[in-house]
Amino acid sequence: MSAATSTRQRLGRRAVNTVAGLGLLYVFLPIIVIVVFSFNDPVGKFNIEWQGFTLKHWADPFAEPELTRALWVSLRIAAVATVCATVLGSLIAVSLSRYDFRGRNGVNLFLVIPLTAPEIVLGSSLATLFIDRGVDFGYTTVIIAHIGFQVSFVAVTVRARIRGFDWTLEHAAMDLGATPMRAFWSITFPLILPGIAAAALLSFALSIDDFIITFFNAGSLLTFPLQIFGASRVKIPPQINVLATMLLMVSVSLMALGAAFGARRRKRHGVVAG
Amino acid sequence: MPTPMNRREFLIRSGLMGVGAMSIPAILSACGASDTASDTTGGSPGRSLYFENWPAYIDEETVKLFMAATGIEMKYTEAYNDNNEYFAKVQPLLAKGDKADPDLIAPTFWMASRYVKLGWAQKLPLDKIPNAANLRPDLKNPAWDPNGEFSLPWQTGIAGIAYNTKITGREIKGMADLFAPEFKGKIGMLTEMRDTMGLILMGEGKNIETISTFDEAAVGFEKLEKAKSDGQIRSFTGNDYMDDLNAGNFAACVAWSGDVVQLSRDNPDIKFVIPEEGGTSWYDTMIWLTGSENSDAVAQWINWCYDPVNAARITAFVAYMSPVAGVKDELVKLGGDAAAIAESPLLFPDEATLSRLQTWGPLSEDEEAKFDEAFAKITGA
Amino acid sequence: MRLDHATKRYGDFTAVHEANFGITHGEFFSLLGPSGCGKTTILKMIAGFEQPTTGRVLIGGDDVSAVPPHKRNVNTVFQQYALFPHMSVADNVAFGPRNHKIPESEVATRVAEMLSVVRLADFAVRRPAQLSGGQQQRVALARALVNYPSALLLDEPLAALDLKLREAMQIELKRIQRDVGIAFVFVTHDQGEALTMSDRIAVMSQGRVEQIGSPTEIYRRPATLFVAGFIGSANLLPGTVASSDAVEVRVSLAAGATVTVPGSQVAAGADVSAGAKVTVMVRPEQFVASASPSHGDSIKSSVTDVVFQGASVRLVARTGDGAEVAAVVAGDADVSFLRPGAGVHFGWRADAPYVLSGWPAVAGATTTDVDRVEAAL
Amino acid sequence: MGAPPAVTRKPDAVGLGVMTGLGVGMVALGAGWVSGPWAVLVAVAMLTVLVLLVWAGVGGGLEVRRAIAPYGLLKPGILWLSLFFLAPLWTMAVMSLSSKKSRFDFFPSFTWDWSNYSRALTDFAPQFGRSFLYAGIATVLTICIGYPLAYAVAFRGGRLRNVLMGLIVVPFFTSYLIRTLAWGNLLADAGPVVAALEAIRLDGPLNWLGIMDNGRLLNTPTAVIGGLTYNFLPFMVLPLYVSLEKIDPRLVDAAQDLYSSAAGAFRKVVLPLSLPGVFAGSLLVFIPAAGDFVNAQFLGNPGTTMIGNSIQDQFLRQLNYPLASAMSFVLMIIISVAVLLYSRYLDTEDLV
Repeated sequence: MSAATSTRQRLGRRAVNTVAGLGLLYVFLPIIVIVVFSFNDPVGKFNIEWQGFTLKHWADPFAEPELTRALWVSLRIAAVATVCATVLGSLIAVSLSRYDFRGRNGVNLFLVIPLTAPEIVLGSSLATLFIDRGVDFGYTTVIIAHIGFQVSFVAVTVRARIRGFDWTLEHAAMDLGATPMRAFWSITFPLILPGIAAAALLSFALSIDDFIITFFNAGSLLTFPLQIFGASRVKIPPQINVLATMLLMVSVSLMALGAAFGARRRKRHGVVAG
Repeated sequence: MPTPMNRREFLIRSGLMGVGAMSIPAILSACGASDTASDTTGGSPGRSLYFENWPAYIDEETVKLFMAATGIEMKYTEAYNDNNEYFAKVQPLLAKGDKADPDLIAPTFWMASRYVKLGWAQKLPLDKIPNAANLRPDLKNPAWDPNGEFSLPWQTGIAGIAYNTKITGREIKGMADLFAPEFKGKIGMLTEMRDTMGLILMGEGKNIETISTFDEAAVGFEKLEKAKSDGQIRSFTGNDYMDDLNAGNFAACVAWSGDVVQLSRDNPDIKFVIPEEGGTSWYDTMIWLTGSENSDAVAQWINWCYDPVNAARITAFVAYMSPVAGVKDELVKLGGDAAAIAESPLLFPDEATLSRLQTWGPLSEDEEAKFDEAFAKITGA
Repeated sequence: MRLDHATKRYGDFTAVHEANFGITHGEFFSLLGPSGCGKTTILKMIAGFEQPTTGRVLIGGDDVSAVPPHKRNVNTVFQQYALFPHMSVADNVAFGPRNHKIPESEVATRVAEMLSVVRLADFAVRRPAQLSGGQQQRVALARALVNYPSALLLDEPLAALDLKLREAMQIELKRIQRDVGIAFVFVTHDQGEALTMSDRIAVMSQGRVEQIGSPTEIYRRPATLFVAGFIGSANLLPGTVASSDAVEVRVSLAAGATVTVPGSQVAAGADVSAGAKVTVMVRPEQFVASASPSHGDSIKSSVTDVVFQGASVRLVARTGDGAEVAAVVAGDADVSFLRPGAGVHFGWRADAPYVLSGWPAVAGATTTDVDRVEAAL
Repeated sequence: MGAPPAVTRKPDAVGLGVMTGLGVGMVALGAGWVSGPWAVLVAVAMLTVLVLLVWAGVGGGLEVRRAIAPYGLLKPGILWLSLFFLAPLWTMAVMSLSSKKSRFDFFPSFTWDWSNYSRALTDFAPQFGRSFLYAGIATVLTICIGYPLAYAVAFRGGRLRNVLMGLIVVPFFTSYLIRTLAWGNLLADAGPVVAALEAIRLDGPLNWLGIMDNGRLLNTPTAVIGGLTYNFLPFMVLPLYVSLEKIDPRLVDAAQDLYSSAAGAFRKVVLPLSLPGVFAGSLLVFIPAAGDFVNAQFLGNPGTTMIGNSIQDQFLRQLNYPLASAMSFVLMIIISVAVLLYSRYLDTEDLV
């Protein structure tokens, strides 16, 4: 290789890295703002201009009762919806990846359509149904709406994760005297669990953060994003930044935990089923 | 390859799923109603109260003092952000004849008149509200509630122009300044149609108290449309104009008096002015929604708020005009900042100022629809 | 254990057609055939993963056709072993006994015992991924055998191993089978493996069992052209029966010679009436090569290739009708006259040729690896 | 043994039929095709079918049970989607052809009122246009930003790949609205971005290019597109990373060994192999971006409203359900057609 090309290559490599570094900065810019302003000591209603450093919002992150209540609402909705959607979605994923049956492609398509419909369409159509059927908006409708978009998401994610799962393991278990139930719970389930857990975590995050679909189906119920939306028109307490930063830290540690667990698992099992 | 299941397992699986699936519609229709209701305050009727109000529209003390004084369990939330949006939230329930979550809400007068017209408001238990007599005489018996039995105002205010002297570098006097080319892209308008259009129309020399058809107002809409397409207007906002004003994104905007009084306490650069051409006056008013049975609590609450002492405490915080007579004296008694407020011409305008204010007259359903539609088209939504 | 006219159909496709045979206790029985011939389906019917569409599966005289796998007293060693990756070796082996609710103390004894049988006592706490292929294979064996099954089903268990290991494991498997004394049903597409280990072999093709017999039987007296070609290497020379009687059959070969075959060397049921299309099979090691026509029958051809293989020399030649034939001669024989292009005459002992019905798709030598077949016999 | 046999079994047809039937029944109940006693009848019929299915599963042999099993697992999820995805679409279609008797008629009646569609397509043509334009530009921008990111992580990340990928994704675990609001703060007239651009004297050229408007960024199309780009970036980076990570780096070596330049190796080897990721990412960015209204609301001006703002306004403020439904429907149809055309290039399984 000539010196010229190697220099050019090095330059090219550096260019890619620089662009990627700038990309990373871009990704983090607003996050830095959010975190920094959680330490701001604003005068008056708005947490926009930097006024001075304080830890007081961190000392009392739940000082805004409406915000805290909305966060609880969101957490509860996300928990219930995620559990339901994970069960429904995982069953679909298992069925799709384990069996070959008539209509499989149809089901695949059916699963993808909700993912390719814009949220506003999902939200408004579901709201139309509820209004048309005279169902009152509230917890139930929001949970139903969330399960709706989560099911497809979980099914597709889990299906991707268990693609290539060795279903002979279940045969082996039954061959060794395990009932189909036991074969599933003692062999298949622990092995596909990481995939399911990852999908569940992601769909939990989707649910907590969902705004558009929830906006149409919440009625007077206020979830965390809806509360923020309301607050954005009046006053944004620094606690929003604190809670957002806390959510961020929780998800980061969950991810780190997941990564560490995954690494240990890979080391111990070699074969990764999930 | 497929794996067989045993019979028991098959039974359990199919059965559960079948039953589960079948019962969804039942659950769907059954729990909808009960579930939202569970979110409201419990307790026996009459001893609990749910008031949904605009944000930052009360001091924190009043609700606590009220609960302590009466033993009524009160839920006070601030999710009333926008008249139209809130109407959309409760209408599916009220249109069906069901009860909405709150007992009391505080819509702006024109929206309150819609609730009354639709039959979604109950007559207030005025016999149990002796303090109703403290209502400012100029607010008594509005055209849409001639007997004053459906509504008692919460606060009243003025829509005018707020500006940030740091950006404008000069004083703003009237509506013409909002359309000045030097502020291109730095002007805010309110999504509240009556305030934005009211000021513009008054700027065009119209009397909004007498406007009853869209055609009479068309000139104002043209003016707004032109300003929008010229890029003069930066955005249409709700209460969040304060945010933009404070941050310097707006040089000037249509604004509500109380907000600006509050805001200028923290940021002296922010000023409020009633345009030379005149400003609009408006009021938000408490109405009691149908289906609510807490008549006692509603009466006690309104009575509490119409006590000048309590009203003065609220005024000291929100800085709007109180509908309650005698508040000025109570403010003076409170001393300090409150006493200073008592001197503010925005809270206690003199006759000359009052004469420059106009309030929108009633619009028929069809005409109102035309106004709303034209306005929505301009705001771009 | 018996398959009683068991047929398995998937839609229009018949995977197994009327399988009808028994396997006796303590026997090493192989199902041999190319992939897709239905041998694995037979194994699955015995294990219980598939149900025969018609016919029955009998174990110990009972009809178990509809009994699910976890209630059958047979165990399987899967192709890729199917070891549970999240369990230790010991837990893998203990999985079966635990399912049968055997007391934990006895499970421990049994597992230890079985691990020592497969010489993996030191690896009990490891995970399958930490073992080599051969070790994994032995875990799979132990995991199946620890249940004391009445028969062990092995689905191509050696396919994943490299050649050296495979040969070692063949011996190991045979040893274990002798030790435990139960029937092994062994599925393979590798004829060398089948010939090495089996007591009996069922050769299958396209869902049908072509022949069942001992390794020598199916090598020496294949029932069909398929078996002849599939097992070992053979020179399949198409011809027409010139005449036949009780003593011998005379066949005129397409390659241009007439062969006399003793009546005892005719496949059972083959049509040898005059004019019938038949194939004469001669194994490469049965050819005797010489520079000039010897006494007795022989075919003339010209040498195309001479491959020295140490113990033997492999000779490839082309006959007059263009068919390629192969011969194997001893490595120390004088082969100096065999130069590519030289003429050569292949003769044989009178009882060597063997007559089968029909004509092969391709005349001449089948391309199976000769040495391994020889070693097996 | 791993791969399912490529043959179909007869009882499949029964399972498929039963499931389709139940799904249709669900939609019927949900969308209100049937009501009153008929609804009860449909429910009873569905229940009967389920009982029969269970009975067949118990009575039938291994084969029947096995053929039914996959549908058994699918049933709950599919029924859920039938009820809460298909039925709403149907209701919305009906609503979009309904009309209101008066302004406050909250239960519009079905009248084949196509005027909703003509209004949606004429009055809101600019919003539709902007939605697709902004979403399109945002998609291209996410590729421009996301590709180098995913590439750097996949090929230069080494053992830190997962950590780096986590770093890229983590910011998106904070609330969508808060992130968008934070962009509002960053882009404000007196904010750091404008100040920085002015400091390096880029504001002039950017004004000239129309990227900045009179020295402003906030409340311009640039801010809206920037917000869309930012918020949907992970949907581009993840599929891109997945497809790039699968590429064996030795292929690049091989290409260079065969006299390709580094750029040539990228263009002829890496790029084509990563195209499925680009396709999948484009869909995942374009679709939600086209329907979004948050960015236009927080970062835009009255001239940058997108169709999502209009639908939301008509539905939640003007209470014009028929018009809002017609607009939603048009949006969905346009996007579905686009997706169908686009999906010729990729397998549905590649989507996530």
